[in-house]
Amino acid sequence: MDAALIPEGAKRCSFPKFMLGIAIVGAVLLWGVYAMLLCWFKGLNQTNMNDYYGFALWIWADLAVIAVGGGAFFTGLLKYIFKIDELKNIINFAVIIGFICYSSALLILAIDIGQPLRGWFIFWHANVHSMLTEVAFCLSCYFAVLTIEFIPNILENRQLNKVPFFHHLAHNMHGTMAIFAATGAFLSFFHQGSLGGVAGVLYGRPFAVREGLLIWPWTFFLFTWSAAAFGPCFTLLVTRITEAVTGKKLVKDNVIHLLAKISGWMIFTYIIAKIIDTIYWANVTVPGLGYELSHFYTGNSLYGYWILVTEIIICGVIPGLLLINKSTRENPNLRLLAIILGVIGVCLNRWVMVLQVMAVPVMSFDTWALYIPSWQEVATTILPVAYGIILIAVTYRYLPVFPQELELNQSKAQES
Amino acid sequence: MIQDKKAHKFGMVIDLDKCTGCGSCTVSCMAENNIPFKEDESDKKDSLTWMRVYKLTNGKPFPETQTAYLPRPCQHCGGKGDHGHSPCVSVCPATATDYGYDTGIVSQIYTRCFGCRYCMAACPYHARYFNWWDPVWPEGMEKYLSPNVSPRMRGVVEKCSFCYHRYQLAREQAYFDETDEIPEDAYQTACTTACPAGAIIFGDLNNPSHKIHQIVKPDPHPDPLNHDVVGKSRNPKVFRLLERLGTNPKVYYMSEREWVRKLGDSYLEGEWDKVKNHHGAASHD
Amino acid sequence: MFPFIFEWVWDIGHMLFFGGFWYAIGILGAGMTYCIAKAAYDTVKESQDSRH
Amino acid sequence: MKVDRRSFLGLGLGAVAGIAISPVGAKLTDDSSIWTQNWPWTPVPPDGKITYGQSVCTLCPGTCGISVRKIGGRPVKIEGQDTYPVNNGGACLHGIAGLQYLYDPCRVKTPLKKNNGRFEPISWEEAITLVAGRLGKLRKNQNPEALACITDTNLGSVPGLFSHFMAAFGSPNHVFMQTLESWLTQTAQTLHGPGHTLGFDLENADFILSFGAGIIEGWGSPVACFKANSGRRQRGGKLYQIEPRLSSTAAGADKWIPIHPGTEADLAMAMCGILLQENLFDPEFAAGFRGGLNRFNAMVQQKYPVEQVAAITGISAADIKKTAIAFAKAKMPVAVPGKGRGDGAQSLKEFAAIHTLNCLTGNINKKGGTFVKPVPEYLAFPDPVQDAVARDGAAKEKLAGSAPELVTKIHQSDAPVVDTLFVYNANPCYTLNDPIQTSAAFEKIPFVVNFTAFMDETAMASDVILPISTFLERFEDVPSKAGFAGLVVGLARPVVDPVFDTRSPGDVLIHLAKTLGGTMGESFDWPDYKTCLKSLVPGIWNDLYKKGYAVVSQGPPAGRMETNFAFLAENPPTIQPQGDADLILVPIDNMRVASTAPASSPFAIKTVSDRVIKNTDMFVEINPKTANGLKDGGFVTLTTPAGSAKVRLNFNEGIMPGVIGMVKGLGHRFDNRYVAGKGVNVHELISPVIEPGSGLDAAFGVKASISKA
Amino acid sequence: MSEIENKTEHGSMDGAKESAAEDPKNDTGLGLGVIFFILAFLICFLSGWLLFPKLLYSKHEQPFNFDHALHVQETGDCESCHFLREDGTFSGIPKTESCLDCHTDEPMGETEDEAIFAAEYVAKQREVPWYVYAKQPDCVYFSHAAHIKAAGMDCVTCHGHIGESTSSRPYEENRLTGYSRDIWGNNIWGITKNPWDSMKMDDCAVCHEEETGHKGYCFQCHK
Repeated sequence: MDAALIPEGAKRCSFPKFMLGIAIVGAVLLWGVYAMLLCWFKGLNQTNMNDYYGFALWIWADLAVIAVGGGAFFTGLLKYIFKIDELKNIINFAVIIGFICYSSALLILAIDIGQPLRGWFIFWHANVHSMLTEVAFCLSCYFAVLTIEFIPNILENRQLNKVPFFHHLAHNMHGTMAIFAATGAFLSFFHQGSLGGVAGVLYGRPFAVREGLLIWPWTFFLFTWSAAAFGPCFTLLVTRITEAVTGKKLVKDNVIHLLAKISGWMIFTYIIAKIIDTIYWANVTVPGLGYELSHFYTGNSLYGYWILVTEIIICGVIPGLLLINKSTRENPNLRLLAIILGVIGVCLNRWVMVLQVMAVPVMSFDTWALYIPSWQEVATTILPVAYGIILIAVTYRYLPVFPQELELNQSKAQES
Repeated sequence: MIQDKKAHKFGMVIDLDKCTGCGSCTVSCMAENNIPFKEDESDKKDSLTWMRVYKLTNGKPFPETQTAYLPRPCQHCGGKGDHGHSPCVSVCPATATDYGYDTGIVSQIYTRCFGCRYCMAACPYHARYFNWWDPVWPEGMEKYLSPNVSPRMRGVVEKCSFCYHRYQLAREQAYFDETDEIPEDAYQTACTTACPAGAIIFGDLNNPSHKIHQIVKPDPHPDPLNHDVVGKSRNPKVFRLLERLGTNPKVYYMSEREWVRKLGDSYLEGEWDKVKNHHGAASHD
Repeated sequence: MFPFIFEWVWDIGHMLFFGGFWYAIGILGAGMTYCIAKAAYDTVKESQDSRH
Repeated sequence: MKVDRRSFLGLGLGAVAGIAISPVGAKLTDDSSIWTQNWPWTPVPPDGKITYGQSVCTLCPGTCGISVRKIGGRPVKIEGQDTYPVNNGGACLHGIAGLQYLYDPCRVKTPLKKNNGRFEPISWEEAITLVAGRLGKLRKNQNPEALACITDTNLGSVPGLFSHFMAAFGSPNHVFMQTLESWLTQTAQTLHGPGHTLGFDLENADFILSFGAGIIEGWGSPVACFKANSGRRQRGGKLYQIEPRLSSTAAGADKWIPIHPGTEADLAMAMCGILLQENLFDPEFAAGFRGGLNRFNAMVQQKYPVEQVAAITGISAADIKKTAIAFAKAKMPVAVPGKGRGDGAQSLKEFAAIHTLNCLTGNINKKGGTFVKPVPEYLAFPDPVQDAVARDGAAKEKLAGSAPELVTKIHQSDAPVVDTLFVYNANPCYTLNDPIQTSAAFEKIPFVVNFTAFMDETAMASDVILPISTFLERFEDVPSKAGFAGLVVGLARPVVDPVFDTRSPGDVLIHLAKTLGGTMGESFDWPDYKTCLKSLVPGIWNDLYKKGYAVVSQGPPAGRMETNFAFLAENPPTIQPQGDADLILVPIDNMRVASTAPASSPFAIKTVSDRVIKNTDMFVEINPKTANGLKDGGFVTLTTPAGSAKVRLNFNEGIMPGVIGMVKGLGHRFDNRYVAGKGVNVHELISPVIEPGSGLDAAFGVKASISKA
Repeated sequence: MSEIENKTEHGSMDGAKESAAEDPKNDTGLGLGVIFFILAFLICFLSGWLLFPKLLYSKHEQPFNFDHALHVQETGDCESCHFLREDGTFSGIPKTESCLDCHTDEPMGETEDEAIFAAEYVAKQREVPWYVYAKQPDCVYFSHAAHIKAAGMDCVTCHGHIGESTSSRPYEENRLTGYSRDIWGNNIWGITKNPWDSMKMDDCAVCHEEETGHKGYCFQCHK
């Protein structure tokens, strides 16, 4: 039925089967959209946020998708600036994942603010001293970059590519992509960092506050670093899932191994920095303000030392080591374990830096603020996931996302 | 010149020994500033009260228990080094809140705020409140609303303004009388005038003739141990909340009771005994 | 965002921040303009070539 | 030429491009954001000229002067009146929230008549005719005493007009709610003879021995007490607070002495014994002791030995002695009775024993002491004109001495003892102990006429509601009361025209009397209430009208005072809490909750702690030691002989083990979603116990048990 | 060259061939498309600039005509009617009561407008619901005293020559925002020739910066 749109030579499931899948995920999407509309029309009272807990579940999701979406800029940086050419085989997919993550992030931000119609004030009346301003500017600019990076891939659709102008446009954009990628890397560095800065500059919140360099607290650099480190993990994870769902090998192992290795070293170096940061914070920053470390991890039913150990050791040091070591990296199961742990680790880090910050009491007579999200929040947080699945399904079906797909599957067909 | 020649620094000192926790300040504030109310206000984390009264306890068992009340308006922080970079002001992405260098008051534009709530996250005092709901009054009750304070719409953050509209009115009077002086009693916040126990004193910390200046005796020099902290009180009974974070609030508290003063900040074990009698004090003058 | 807006101040912070911003916007804008123009040129050229 | 896809594409692109380079996009983006700044459903208060109106708050017996800020004639804010001699600036939260009462959704907006259990609006003419018809029949049947009347107090011209009405009508059955003032009057009458009441010069006293009086929790005239308390700290005066719970007063006191609830009288008796034994009483003042001081002394030494009282009260004998001696040796000591706000259920024995301490020190009618002063008599009511029916009726025996006694009588008797009941400014179906029984008693009364501004529990149990104006809409003289040292009469004045179709209660009574005609009309020969008031206060009207208040007496009353020990020497029995459970439930007075009529405002309810009310659940305070494995915040069933309620526990180290504290003034059952339906009315768990000596309800608490719900 | 690019190169050849084959039909379609494009562009462009501003504002006539020039002539100045109160607040539009200080002749009705005033407002004891051209939104705090007394400004500086008008022009209100068109929108280009052409925050800021050296803090002009 839609055969004319499918990349030449590629095998895809039947159209009804495809539509059935889309419909199922679409239902989830609609549920999310309904919740989103509730939040827009009735206001944020639809959530369980409160004056103590002004940031909530979806802000965590926002930070997490941006972190894992960091694979796009980092892979782009490696491919176009550092000219690691093997990565061309995964760059399209990394860009699509990044596009999904960033468009979701912007959508979440649009839902999150109390006055969506005034959202543009953040640009118009910008306060350049606010980390959030930096986030908003760089985030939207970088989203533009991702769109630019995504366009050639769309134009490579069999039908679109027949239009000469589109064909030439795609070609020319490929040619200039290094400039866009460089700009994207520049923007990403700042917005990933400023997201870290968002928490780090809160000097009224001893749990979040960090010292730093010039106007940027250390979390600024840690966030950029961690996004670069764990972003590729997420790209690899989604690639693995896509391979599992489609039942095809889509990217050659050498590419996977290369990206995993780079990710591993990034994680490893990041986690050393994170450990130093944590030790300094726990032994110098916090006691200087009159708090003991135990203040932040005891006296409540959720946040214990476990979260610190899980984030840093289990989901930081372990995946780092697994990916650095050649034998474990090239073992598919251990590699999968490592990238899953890595993705959990970075998401957990974002959780800690947003939600635990809100939960910790600061005044001596305050109490822990724990928080259970409402269904509207859960639905709007799942919305991007459903949207991402649909977009991946559609792009995979109609666009030549994986350059090695034909080759890998032809040979497989020949072998069998 | 339209601007006042000398910068004010309006502040407040609250005598926690006089405070009875009666709630007059809270209600006076709500009535003065058109603060709405809902059917259920028992979720205190979702209840708009610019002036909130916290209950403190010394944590000891019966019959050694002691309690006190601590009213908490917006602290109108001067920020690190008292340069005006209050925790909330510096983070607002849309410049919807700023620091008035002429008054020391953290001011804001509700109609500019687009509700990102970053300022609420930044404020360790929970002094900022979000309008989760449309403000709705029972039919006819909106007739008592004051035109001097604009009712806020759903989706924006609000907080105590030190009754800035009263300052505006006092200034109008001064303009009319063609004088530069605003007498101490011409500008007082609604909570101050309401307090039946006389526990709240409001005035200009920069003006040595004002009562607050005489009680607080603010140290004009930075704390030698922490240069971010400016304006520490030289009165050993006076303290500020979370002083060590460097937020430099303009709301001071006063108590004879040591355990109350200790609750003003966090201290490591044994630290309090070293600092309790060491008050920014002796360092200068 | 623009110099005619209330909040704009000609200080180092604004110059760095918006300098970076307009620089990025400039590159993206110029890059895209180039690509589109070049694509249009190529298309026209190609169709002319094919006719000849 | 064929219109195809590309034509439409051209059309669309053209439209988009055309709009894009027109101002539409930018303008709409801007305008839509401005729209969010001016949402039509967010009110915009109109501006105008700022003026101030002065009045007196009548929400509680505190009688504070208030200043009402108006903008364009619209009242927008109530504040304390700086020059008013009771509060001298400052106001309590209830007064400041006064405008919420003006526009309360529960205001009765027009006269109402109950028809088959539902209220229908009627006109004022219909309402007056209806009530007059009923009353006319009573008089025609020579049965005027079947009209009874409950008012909050007996002070002031409006309760006075009700008394006047009752007298002219021919009924002796005008009874009052239990206020601090009524207990103080009873006490003064018992110890010093009729026509007296007590005032406390807390402003100057240097040692306040409070037997649970919530000096900073609404006792007496709250703002005056707050000020006195603040002043005390500056003067270096001492406050010893004796009560089972660390109230705010106790927390701010120099010493908190926890005591077993209900044993305050025993403690006071023991302290009297110590003072007498140690010869620490004032010999000069003792010259005026009558009625058996020796008998009293012998009785207390025998019945209230310190060791025994120490066991009863839970206070060590040493502490009792030390406190008594410190009290007696102070220069200006004052012992203050009246637990909590001092209203509701108290005990005459307790009041008398505590006041005897004052008498023994001799710090009576001196600066910084207790004032035994005449009951305010500034009103010059003419004698009512009575016909034969009225004379006969008025001479009949009074059914009851107080509102709770009347209600208990009605409840207990099968025959209808009261045919018609007037209720003014009181909510007995909520504030009396066992309000369910009170409502049942009201059901038995064929015709209840309620003069009220609000549709409260009692209004709902009434047959005709005559909506009255609030203190912001009408004139009324407001005498200071409730232990206030001097006598200041204030004038409540209309600061705004009545918001609804309401009238001044005085006007309604005059209208009603005139409709009844005959001697009733003659007794109420005033054109309106304002004229009536002016004629009742000839001496002070000018002050009232010009200044807004008149200071009738200030400083200590003159003259020697005799003290009669006859009542206490008999050692009247102490009322014991009913029931036989292990724990004892006591009501707590919380400043932020109004416990009588009218109910709290939405603002006041908003300030109530989430450890008192959460959602609609009521918390009770309990010492963790008493909890017996139950959890903080957990639900329990609280059971007393009067009933049971599902409540949540609030662990409080500041309450004596074995005691359960429940805040008074919640659990309203009328239709106001901001105020009512929250928590439990503690009175529903306590049954009234009429104290033989006073005729008042003395059930201060009740035995209770808790079990996991 | 990468595999992708190879492939796209290849693909483009197909495309070029196909489009060439459809040439004749394409041309008419494209021609019509261009015409439609131009047509739609012009309509939308012109309505955006000309029609849209008209649609955006609703016009209201004042309750009756008010002759400022005549009143100024009679009273001599603006302050007789628009004065500062003793407390420094600004009285704004006079209340009916103030009008009756001068309009004492009985019966009133020398002019048609006075007759309306007498019959509709004086007799019924109502205030005239004037539309205020210079009405600022509720969030704005404006001190006339600061500008008149402290800065010594006159009325004309901001309000223009309204005192010379003999008739009340219709009040125009933005349907979406409720703003008076005088606050912002008299010129869709945003060009202002006179101070009274626009009274948005930026307009205030220009003068404030010149006169006081600072644009001001939020609460200086907001409430």
